[in-house]
Amino acid sequence: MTSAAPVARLYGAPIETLPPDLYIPPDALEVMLEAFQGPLDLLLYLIRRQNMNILDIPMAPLTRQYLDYVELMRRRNLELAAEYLVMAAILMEIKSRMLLPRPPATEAEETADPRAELVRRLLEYEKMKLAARKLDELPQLGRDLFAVAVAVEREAVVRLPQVHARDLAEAWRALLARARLRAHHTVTREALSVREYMSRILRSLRVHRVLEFAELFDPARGIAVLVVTFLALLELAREALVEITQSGAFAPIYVRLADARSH
Amino acid sequence: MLGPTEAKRILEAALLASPEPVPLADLRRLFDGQIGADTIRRLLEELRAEWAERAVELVQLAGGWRFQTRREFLPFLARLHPEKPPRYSRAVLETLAIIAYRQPVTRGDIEEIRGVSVSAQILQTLEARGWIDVVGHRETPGRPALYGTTTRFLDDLGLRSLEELPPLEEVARTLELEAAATQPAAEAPADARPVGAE
Amino acid sequence: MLGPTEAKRILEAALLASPEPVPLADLRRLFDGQIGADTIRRLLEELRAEWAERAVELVQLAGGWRFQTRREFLPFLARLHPEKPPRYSRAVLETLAIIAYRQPVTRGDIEEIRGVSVSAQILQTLEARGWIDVVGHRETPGRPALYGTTTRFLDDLGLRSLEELPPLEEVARTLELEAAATQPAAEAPADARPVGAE
Repeated sequence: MTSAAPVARLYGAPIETLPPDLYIPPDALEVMLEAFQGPLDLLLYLIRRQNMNILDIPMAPLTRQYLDYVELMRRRNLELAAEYLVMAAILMEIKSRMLLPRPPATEAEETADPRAELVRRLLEYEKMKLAARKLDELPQLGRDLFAVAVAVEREAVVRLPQVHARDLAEAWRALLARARLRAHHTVTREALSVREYMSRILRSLRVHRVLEFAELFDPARGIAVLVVTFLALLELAREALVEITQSGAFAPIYVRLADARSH
Repeated sequence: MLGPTEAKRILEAALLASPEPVPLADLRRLFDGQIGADTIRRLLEELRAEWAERAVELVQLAGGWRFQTRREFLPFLARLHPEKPPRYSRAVLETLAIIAYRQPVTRGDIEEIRGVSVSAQILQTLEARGWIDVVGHRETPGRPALYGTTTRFLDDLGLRSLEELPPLEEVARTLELEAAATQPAAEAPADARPVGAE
Repeated sequence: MLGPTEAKRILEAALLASPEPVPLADLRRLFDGQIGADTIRRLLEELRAEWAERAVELVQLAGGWRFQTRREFLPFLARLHPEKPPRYSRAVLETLAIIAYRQPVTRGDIEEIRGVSVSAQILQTLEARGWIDVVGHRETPGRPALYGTTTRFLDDLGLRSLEELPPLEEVARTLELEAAATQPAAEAPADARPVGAE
C-alpha cells in the first residue's frame, strides 16, 4: 500500500486518480479541494500524482502547480486556510534558494539541501496519513464487533442494610450532639434494661390482656431480672401505660394494658 | 443459505452481546426474515440445552430471550463486581437508636428527640425488617402507638440483650472528650455543638 | 476446592458478564486468590480454544480478557444494532494516529505534523470516546497539555499494547538528498524525537 489512497470521494465514490492536467470537472474539483487536509496533503498529492521523487523534488514545477491549485481554490471561493498561503511562501523561498549558486562544500551544515525540512515534514505527514488509514482498518469495537455482556442475575438476592450496635451508638451520639439531650436524658445502664423489660411486659400484656402480677416474674432468671422487671413495671405504671389493680389486701394483683379497655 | 449450526452460532452471538432480552421478532431480523419463527424457536431450545451445564443460562422472559448468569454462581461473580452494601439513612438509624435506647416510645417521642418529623415510611422500613413493633398504645389523645425493638432485632445485631448495646454514658463521654479535644480553650460541653446539623 | 471445569465455567460466566476487558488480577479475585495466575491463564487458553468455532471469541487486550463477537459476523449482528457508530473524519483519524504514534504530543505538535490547525472539537471527539487523555503538560510557555492514548483505545481496537499498532510505513526507503551525507538519519530521528519541537 503506497499512494493508492483515494484522494477524494465524489458522491461517496472514491476518486483514485485525477486527470494528469489540471482540468477537473468543476463538481469534482470542489469536492477534491475540500478533501485536502491542508497544504502538506495537497503537496503530497501533487508529488505522488506526478511520480516525482519526494527525495529530489523538482521545486519549480511543484511550486507552479501548487500555486495553480491555490488560485483555483480562491476562484472557487473555497475557504482557504492561511496555512496554504504560508506554504506558498515557503515553496517560493525554497525555489529561490535552489537557484542560487551552491557555495563550495566547506562546512557540512551549509550544504544542507534547502528542501530537507520540507521533505522531512512531507514524509512525516505521509506516514501519519497512512497510519490513520490503517488505524481505521483495525476492527473497532461498536463498529465491527460488539462486546459480550450477559445479564448478571442478582435481583433475586435482596440485600438488606447491615446495622451494628456501634451504628446505633453513633446515631445516638449524633442525636446528643445535635439536640442537647445530655442534660435531660441521663440514661444509665440499668435504666436501659428497665426499658427493655418495659417493652417485654407490654408485649406479653398484648397477648394475654391481663396477667397476674406474679406471672410477670420469672424467678429462674435471677434476682437482677426480678428487680429490673419490677422497676419496669413501676415505670410503666408511672407512664400510665399499664393499670395495676388489686381488689383487696393480699388479693391477687392484676396488671393490664392501660389501653386494654378499648380492645 | 445458512446451515442450522451457523444460524445457531449467530443467534448465540447476538444474544450474548445483548444484556437486554431480545424478542423473537428481532432475532428473525438477524437473518433478514429468511428463517422462520418456528425454526428460530427450535434453535433457541437447542442452544438452551447446549448451555445447560454452564454458569450462564439462556432463559425466555416476557421481553424475549436473554443469557444470564445462574444465580448459584452469584457468590463468585459478586467478588468481581462487589455491590456497595446498602445503608440505612441517618433518619432510619437515629429512629432505630431512639427506639432501642428509649423504648417504648411513640412517634411523637422520636420526633421530639430528633427535633424533626419522622415519616411513616421510616417506621415501616424498620417494622418490615422485623426489628421494631408496636408494643402498646399510650393513653393520650390519639392513643399513639408505642414502639419497641424485637427479639429479631437483637438476633440480627448479634446481641443477647439491649444491655449489650454501647452504654449511653460512654457515648456521651466520648462526645465530651471529642468536644474538649477540638475546643481545648473554651469549656466545651457536648451540647454546645455547631448548629446546622439539622 | 473447585475443580478445573467448574473454575472454567465461573471464569467464562464472569467474562461473559463483563463488557469491559477483565484483568487477570480481577479474575483471580473470583476465586479469592485460591487459584494461581498460571492456572487461570491456562484455563483462559482452554476457554479460548473451546470458543474457537463460535461467532464469539475470547481475546486478550491491553485491559485484560474479553469476549467479543467476531468481525466476520458483523453483517448479521449489525441488523440488530441499527445505530451506526461514527465514521471518523480524516482530520480526526490523522490526529488520532499522531497521538498514538508520537505520544505524548501537544496540540501544537499535531498541527505542526498535519500542517493545519487542529480544532478543539477534534480533540474533544477523541476524549469523549475515551481514546485519548491529557497525560501531562509541557513545561513551555502556556504549559500546553500533552495528549496520549488510553487503555480503552487499545481495547477498542483489539490491541494489547502500543507495540501492536500497525507499523509505520516507510514510503521512501533511501535518502538520495545531498543532505543525506550530513544527516544520514534525517528520517529516523523524526520517529524518536518529539515533533514540532524545532
